[in-house]
Formats: sequence, C-alpha cells, structure tokens
Amino acid sequence: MVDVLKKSIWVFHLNSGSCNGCDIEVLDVFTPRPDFERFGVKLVPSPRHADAIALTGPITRAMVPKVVEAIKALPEPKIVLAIGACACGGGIWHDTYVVVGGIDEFYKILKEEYGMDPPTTIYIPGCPAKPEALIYAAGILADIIKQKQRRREDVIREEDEEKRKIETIIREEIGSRHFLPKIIVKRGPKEGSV
Amino acid sequence: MNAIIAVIVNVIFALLYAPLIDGVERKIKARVQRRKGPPIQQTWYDILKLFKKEEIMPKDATKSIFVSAPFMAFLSVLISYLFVPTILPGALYFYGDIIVVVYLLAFSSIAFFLGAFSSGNPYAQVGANREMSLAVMEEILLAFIVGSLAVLNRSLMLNKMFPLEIKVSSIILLAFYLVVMYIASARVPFDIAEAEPEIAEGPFIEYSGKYLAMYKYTIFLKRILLTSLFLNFVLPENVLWRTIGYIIGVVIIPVVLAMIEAHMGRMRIDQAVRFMKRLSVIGIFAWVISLFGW
Amino acid sequence: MSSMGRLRMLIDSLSHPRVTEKYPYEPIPIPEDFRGKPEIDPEKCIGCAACARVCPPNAITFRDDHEQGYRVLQVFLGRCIFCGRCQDSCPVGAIKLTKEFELVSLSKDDLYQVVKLELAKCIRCGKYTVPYRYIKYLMEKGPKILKYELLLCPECKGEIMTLIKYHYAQEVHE
Amino acid sequence: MQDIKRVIEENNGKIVVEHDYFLLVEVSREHVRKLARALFEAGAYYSTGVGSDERPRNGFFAMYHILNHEESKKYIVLKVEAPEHDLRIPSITPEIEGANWAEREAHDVLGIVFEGHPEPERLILPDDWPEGVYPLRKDFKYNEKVKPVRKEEKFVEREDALVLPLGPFHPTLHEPEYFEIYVDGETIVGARYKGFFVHRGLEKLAEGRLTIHQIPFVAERICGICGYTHMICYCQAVENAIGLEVPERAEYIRTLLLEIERIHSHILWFGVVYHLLGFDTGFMHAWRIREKVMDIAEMLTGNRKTYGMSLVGGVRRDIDEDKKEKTLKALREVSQEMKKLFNDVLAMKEILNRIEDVGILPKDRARSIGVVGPVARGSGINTDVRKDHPYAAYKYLDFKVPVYNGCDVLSRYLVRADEIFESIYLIEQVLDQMPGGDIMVERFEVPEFSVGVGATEAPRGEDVHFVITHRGSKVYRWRPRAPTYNNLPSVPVMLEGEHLADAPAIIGSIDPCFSCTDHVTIVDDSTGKILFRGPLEDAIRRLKR
Repeated sequence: MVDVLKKSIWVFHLNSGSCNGCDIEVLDVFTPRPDFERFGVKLVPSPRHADAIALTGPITRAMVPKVVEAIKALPEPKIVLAIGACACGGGIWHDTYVVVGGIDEFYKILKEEYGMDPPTTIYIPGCPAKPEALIYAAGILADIIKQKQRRREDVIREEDEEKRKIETIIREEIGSRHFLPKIIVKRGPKEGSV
Repeated sequence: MNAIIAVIVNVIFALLYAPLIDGVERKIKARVQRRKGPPIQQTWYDILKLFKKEEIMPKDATKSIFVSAPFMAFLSVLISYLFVPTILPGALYFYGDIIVVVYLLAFSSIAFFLGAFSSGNPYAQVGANREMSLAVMEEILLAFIVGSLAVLNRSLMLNKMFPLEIKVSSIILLAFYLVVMYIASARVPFDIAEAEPEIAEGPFIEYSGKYLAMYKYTIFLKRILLTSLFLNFVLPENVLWRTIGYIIGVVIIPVVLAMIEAHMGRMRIDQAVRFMKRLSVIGIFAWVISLFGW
Repeated sequence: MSSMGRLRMLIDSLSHPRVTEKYPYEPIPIPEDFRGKPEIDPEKCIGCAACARVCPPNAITFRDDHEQGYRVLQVFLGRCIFCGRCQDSCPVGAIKLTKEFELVSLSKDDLYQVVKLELAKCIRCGKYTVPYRYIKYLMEKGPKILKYELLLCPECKGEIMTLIKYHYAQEVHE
Repeated sequence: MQDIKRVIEENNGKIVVEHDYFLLVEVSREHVRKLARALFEAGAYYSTGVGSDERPRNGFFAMYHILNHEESKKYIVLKVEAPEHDLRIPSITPEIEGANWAEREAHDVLGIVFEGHPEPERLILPDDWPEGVYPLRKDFKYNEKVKPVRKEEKFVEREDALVLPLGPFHPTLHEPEYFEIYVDGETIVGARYKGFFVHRGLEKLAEGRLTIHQIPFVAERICGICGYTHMICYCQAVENAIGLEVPERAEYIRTLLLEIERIHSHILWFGVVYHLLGFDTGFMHAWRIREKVMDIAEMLTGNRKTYGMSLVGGVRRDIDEDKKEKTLKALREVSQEMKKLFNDVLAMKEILNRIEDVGILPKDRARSIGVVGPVARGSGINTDVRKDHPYAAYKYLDFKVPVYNGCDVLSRYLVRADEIFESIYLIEQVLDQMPGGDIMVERFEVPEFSVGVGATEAPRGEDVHFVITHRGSKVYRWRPRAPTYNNLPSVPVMLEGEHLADAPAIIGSIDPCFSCTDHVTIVDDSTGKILFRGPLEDAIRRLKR
C-alpha cells in the first residue's frame, strides 16, 4: 500500500521577515528545471490545505503571532520546513532586538506562551537554500533518499612526545633569558599590561 | 434492469476516472511548460491524502452549513450521473431530465457559495461572490442551450437528444456548448472564483481534510459530466462505436482543453461577465434558427 | 490575431525537450567555485579562532573548556551564510568551503561540526592557555619575539611583562 | 554646479564637505524648510533621510536629509542638529512629500520630533513596541530584548464601517506586507500602506556587533533579489567616506555582476506579473530562461543569489577567459528566448487589456513623491543613477536609458523589457573591455566620523546608502535606503480610481522588493458598507446568532 502522506505534500509558504532570497528559491523550485511537482509537492494558498509550512526568515517580533496562527491552522500531521540560514538558526540577525532568532527560539515561545508542542521540523540550511536542497528535503520526506548530514565531533589530543618537544623548546628559550628564574611570584592587582 | 447496471458502471467509471484525467491534464500542462510534471495518479494521491488528514473547523464558521455544503455539492454532481450516460449507454431517463441535470449543476454552485459564506473568511466571500456572478451567467447560457435543444428535438428527455441530428443550428449549438463547458469547468481564464494569486482559492480557503477533497472531487466530476454530455450529443448509437468513440473523446477533450488553458491569462470578473453577455447573443441566434427548424 | 502568439508558444514548447533535471536520482553539476558547506579539517586546524572572529553571523564560535582542557570550535551550519570569509582568514587553510549542499537534516544536532583541540598548560601556574597546535604554529611562523611567552596564561604573561619592564628599567638605571 | 551652490548659500546653508559625489551642507533648524523648498524648486528630489544620535561626539542629535540633484550630478546632504533637551526639528514633509516616511522613521528609532508633520504615526517598529524606547540611540544595545507591550489590534471597528482584513498571509509575492484599500462600490478611492513586518534591526546590528568588513554581507541580505547592488552601494559609501580608489578591474567585475543581477531580477518580475495575471505558463517560461542567468551567477561567484563578491576596496574573486565565454554564450540564448517570449505574450489580448491604461502615475506626482527606477522611467522621468551619478565602470560604457510616457503598468513593463536587452549589451562591453590588474585594495585607514554617500541603480531604482565611519573599523551610522521605500508611497496614487481586481497587478508593477501585493483591507469609504458582503451573508450571520 502506498503511503499517500508521503506521495503528496502540499506546502504553505510563510515568510517571517526573510530577505526574499529563500522565498524566490521556494518559487524557483516549482519552475521547469527543478520541477518540485514531480514529488507531488504543491504550493497552496491557505495553511488549512497544507501538510507543511515552508518557513523562511528569522521570525521578526511583528510576525510571531502570525506564525503561531498559521501553525495552529495547519491540520495534523504538521510538518515545518525551516528554509535557509535565517529560519534554521536566525542567520546574520540572530541576536538583534526585533528578531526572535530562528525556529528553535520560536518553539520556546510557542511552548511558553501558547502551550503548543513543536511540530516535526526539517532544517534546510543554505543562504539561500539551493532549489536542489529543497528537492533533497522532499526526497527525505518521501523516503527516496537518506539524510547525509551528520553531527561531526573530533577530539584532537597531541602525542605526549609532541607536547614534550614543544615544552622543551619553550623552556629552553625561557631558560636562556637570564632574568626569568629570578622572578618571584607575586599575586596582586595587575598593573597596566602592554 | 440493464439500465441500472449501466448506471452503476457509469457512476463507478466516473468516480475512478475523474481524478485520473486531472492527473493527465497536469502532466500535459507540465509538458507544454517543458517540465516533467507529477505522475498521472498524483491527483488520486492528493485526494486520498486529504481524506486521511484532520479537519479544522474555523472559528467564525456556521458549522452546520459549513459541513454539509461539500456533501451537497458532491452529491448533486454525483446524482447527475444517473441521467447522463458515460462509458455505457443507458441511464435513468424521464421527462425533463435535462432540466434536472442543469438544476443539479446549479445546485452544486450554490453549495460552493453557501459553504464559502458560512466559513466567515473574507477571501472566501469574495470568491463566493465571484462564483455566483459567474454561475448566474452560466445558467443563462445553459438555458439557451436547453431551450434550443428542446425546440430541436421537440422533447426535454435526454435519450431523445442522443445523438443530435446534424443541422445548422445543432452545429452552432454544439460549438456554443463547448465554450460554455469550458467556462463551467472553471478553467483559466474563467477560474476567477478560485484565483490563487488574487484571492487564494477563494471559496475553499477555510476547508481542510475530507471536505476539501470533496470539493476538489466535485470539480473533477463536473468536468467529466460536461464532457460526457457533449460526447453523448455527437456519438453514434451503435454500442461498439459509441464506446470506442467515448473512450477516445473523454481522453482527447480534456487534453486539448488543458493545452488551451495553459496558454491563457485570467480575466477580470467584469471582463468575463461582458464576454459571457456577448456569448449569449450567439445563444439567442442558435435558438432562433432552431425555431425555424434548420 | 491574438491566438497566434499562443500557438507559437505551444508549438515551440512541444518541439523542444523538457528541461527538468534528474536530481535527486542523478547528481547535478556543481561549478568549481561553489560555496557550499564549510568543513574544518581537524588535522590541520590550529585553533586560532580567526574564523570565529570574522564570521558575520557567528556561525563559527569558540570557547575554552577549562575543566577538560579543550578549545571547542563549533560550526553551526544552520546559521552559516556561506560567505567564505572563514576560508579567507584561515592562516593554515584548515577550513574550506566544499561543494556539498545536501545539508538537509531532521534534527538540529546534525548541523553541528565540533572540533576539540587540547589546550596547553601554562608552565608557570598550570592553567590552561591556548592549544598546542597554535603554539606550534606560532613557533614556526609567528614573530620571533613572542616565543618565550607562548606557554604562559594571560595573567602570568601580564605579570612577567611588568617584571621585564621593571627589570629593563633597572638595567637602564644602573 | 555654481547655481546649486548659490541656492544653498543664499538660503543660509554652509557647505562643509565638497566631494565629487556629494555636498555636505549644515543648516540651522530655522532655515531647513526654506532651503529644502529652494533645492526642490532647483530640481533636486528627495532621496532619503537619516537620523543619527551623535551625543557621544557633541551632545546633539542630527537629521540628514539627502536630496538627489541630477543636473549637477551630486547628492546634497542637509544636516540639521538638535540638542537632546530640545529634540524638535521642523518637518520638511509639507514642502516635499517624499520626506514623509524618512521623518516618521527617524521619530520611531530616535525620538526626534518633527514639527508640522502631517501624519505623525509609528511606521517601522512593531505595534507592541513600548513607547519611549528608541532602538537607534547609542544607549540602546543592539541585542537588547524589549518586553512587548500587548496592545489591541490597531483596527478600530467603526460603527459605520466594518473592516475586512484580507490577509495577513498571501501567496502572491510571498512576503508579509499590508495594504488597506478604501473602495467605493467597485472602484478604489484610497489606500494606505501598513508594513515593515520585516524590520530586522540591521542598522543597529551593524553599529553594534559587526565590523566594516562584515557589513557587506548584511547589506547583501537586505534583499534576496537585488542584494548585490546593496553590497556595492555600501562599499561605495565607505570608499567615498575614506577616499579610496578601487582598481579598475574590480570596477568592471562589479558592473558585470550588477547587470547580471538586473537581468535576473527583471525576468523574475515578468514571471511574477504573468502569474498575477493568471498566466502560469508564461511564469514557467520566464523562470526557465532565468535559470540560465542563475547558472552564470553561480559559476562566477559560487552562489546563485548571494554573490558575496565585494568588500570595501574591491572584489574577492577574479574571472577568467573560460568563464567570460560561457557567460556570453548563455546571455545570447537568454536574449533570444526573451525576445520570443515578449513577442508572444504581448500578442495575447487579455494580458494586454489588464495592464494597459491601468495604474496611472502622472509625471508631476511621480516627481514630488520621489519615485525612482523603472517606475519613474515609466512615467516619463529620465532618471538613472548609472547616468546621473556614474559609479563602477558605467562611466566608460555606452548604454541607453529607456523612458516611456504612458505612466501605466504597460510602460513599466516595457521599460523593464528594454532594460534586459540593454543590460546584455552592457555585459558584452564589459567583457570586451575589461582591463587587467589588481582586484582588491587590501590596506587602508578608516578615519573617524567621516561621512559618505553611495548610490547605485538597483533593478528597482535608486539605492542610496549613507555611512558615518568610526574608529576601529566600525561604522557609527549606516543607513541603507532601498528603492521600494521611495516607490511604495506612490501605490495609493496608482490605485485611486482603479478596479479592485487590478490591485495585485498595480502593486506588483512597482516590483515591491519587500511587500506582498494584496494584503488589503477593504473598507468602503463613502457608505461604510463592505464590498462583497451581500444580504445572504447577513442571513447567515443571523442564523448563527
């Protein structure tokens, strides 16, 4: 049996104070070359018809009630596509005085002030997100492809030998300075540094 | 008995086929825009998905009307299929059934209108208003057609009209009917009531889930109904040839209409109404010559 | 005739092939200089945090973990604007913009790249200072004069500088 | 040139800085109104106004009015100062209509009171912003979060007039903006704009967190369609302020990218207009062709839209022969296909009917509001920053400025159509004549409190940036002014007397950079009755009760 929820994704586009870059790409993705409609994605003019909200922009303060309204109007199961650097993490304005700063900060407000749980969210980074990145997101939603991006964490420890080498060089250098061994350690208020 | 089996087959055919041909139309439109387009079963997916979704009741809606309107629209079009044969010839005929069909179609428009007004959304009301002014004009045009047909066949029974005799008036009438069919199936440039960029799909804006699906389904069914009616007027009585002709026709006509639709810009409501007023002059002309029996 | 334009357009479209790309079933061509996902090569990174200082949206941040003894450099792709200033500013070419753009993920966590570099200890007071890598880099490329104070924490450095000044002043005096 | 200086001096203005690009004129509060009037009569139009908090420096607040005088190829910057305890400056809006928004904005963000302003209402800050908190004052931190004051919706439901808010979201231009339209029956009799949902506090951000080299990237994100022109405009303002010469090759590369941006923006606009008129296939074709332009941009800069190519002092990437050739080839195809599309579409009667003689903006009104770009050129005003205040490589190049006298949507359509081909011609010249050499000046000193004005011709019109530099590679005040800021106030004029259904196309015709065309509230002005509410609806309402 085909899962029709994956075969047909209707999207309501919501600009929450974006620069238009992502918005244009959201439109662009429906044009002949990327052709989003291949995956059954359609732009709809009302959140009530939609399965997902394509959210662009860092969510300015003036837009908060309106975004809440749209999310409320979305029938279950709800999906939010956070498109672009602004929606994913607030972008370049993440900490200014009129900006909420990305979808996660917004979800906090949603929880605190409106008592709603955050819906399923897909993060689509990019500035602006390339149309192909949006197709990739649709591919993940429709189970055609698997998510590639994973958290990466590297811990770099130096070899002990290496450390010793560095320390020896420096100690030697310090040692060559005749005045240093005489220094008496005094703790107190610092005077003007260089 | 045969008639009843035919009716059942016809209704099932229409129900299955209507969303499918919309998928084909989308594919065709995609082709003329030089893109790949969705798979042809996409409209089916859409409708099934909508049935799975939750329905949200708008705050300002008048609930009883809001909920029953989609059913009224859907059922009125579905009932019309009892009188208009599709793939198999044979339906419930009785005296005056063509008037019933026209009324049922009008009723579905009124249901749209009622549903939109009960939703309490301003966009929906703008859309409903536009829908209504279009529907009134459509009714006038259809009235001319019914009038001419009645005069031509000296009957108001559909089976007496299938197929139409070839006359000057009947050819004008069929051409006229094609235009009216195009208008009534809410295609660009006459999709003013549902205009996406202007009023955000007007009448349906507050609907979600299965109610929305029902509305969409109604439109598809209406399109196939009007196409079937046209094909019945032109196809021969021989069952085999009729069936072959029907199958070809019911594919070709929507495809051609989709191509036309793709190359049109939307009219303003006043421009559309003016256009339809001009059309009604042709309607009167057809009626007059049918009175002469040409 | 108003229908001629339409007809021409229709014929024109039908006589040309479709332009839809095969993506995601096939990869799309990406130009050589594409500015995609910034990636830190942890082997090359010296932890100087120059990238974090020039990053306009603060997508790259760093903090010193004095408990564990690490400098934690963190790239949050969700906020990155792909300007490439980090690449310009990196002295060792450790951070590069790749051609990767398929960064879509279902959780915010997947959008982080974290590099932890071990911090060296101040040879005077034993507090953590800067990463070993950075010291090594400065020893090779940095200005000569700085070398002896590389393994000192800022406080000790300050004290020593005062003492040096004092010392020199005395020397001159004598 | 001498004339304008004489006008300034006769009206008690004092020329402080004389730059090739602009004049900085100090004038006292008593004389500003008269001087502004005299300059307007001498042919200057209002470009933008900038408020600035200069208390840390001298204890004064300053208002800079920037006027564009095309004849002498100079911007005239009028500086008016007011002390903190007496923050009143005479408004010049009664003299020049165009100053309306700039003064309201200065009041919002700095608290300067403009005496005699005809419409002293809040403009850019959100409705729930508390009174008496002024974000651009220097004692306000850029990342300070203010506790919102919950307020009732601003709409006052009048007894005689019901409000029908059409919005707040709309699919057309995918932006949150808002127009209130007053209608009499089917005809529009008035309109009011309410917007600034996308105010993101970038001016404060630039003063606070960012350095002079980071601001170009913020500037680029003012607009996602014409971002690069903002970037260049900012860079030029700073270069003018510190007197920096950019290498010639960098100027050519800047020109090349600016023109590529213009082409993509105009084709985008055509697509949107076709979509507004219900002609989706036209939209698809236009954007399919546009895709080629986007590919060029991606190849040259590494991103489809945010080029990120410029810094103060030059450009970041060079281009080679191979790229030149690919660019030329793609543009030739674009030129051919666009010609075909234009011919075919203008042959469609229903499209033509909906744009011809619709949305009239008469020439004199256009002048006094100070509209710019294709909107001005569609109303018969020959204005183009590229000609009037040459920048980048435009001084070396040959091009025409299309001007149409129809004053309607069709004229604006034709202006943009011509500009696409003109831009392609410009790019051919640029690629042909591009000189060799450096592309970037790496080292320069940034003086303190140096004033600079930069201007570019964005796809939507004149784009002006005003910069005051600060020590430590910072800016003290940065004020970008997008063309739509000047064009939007003309929309009510265009809408007057038009059919309601044409509103999207008319609002769309100015190519609003940051607005959605039909977030409209429809209020019937004369009767107080709402359009589109019939007796049936009343019946339903009664049923509900």
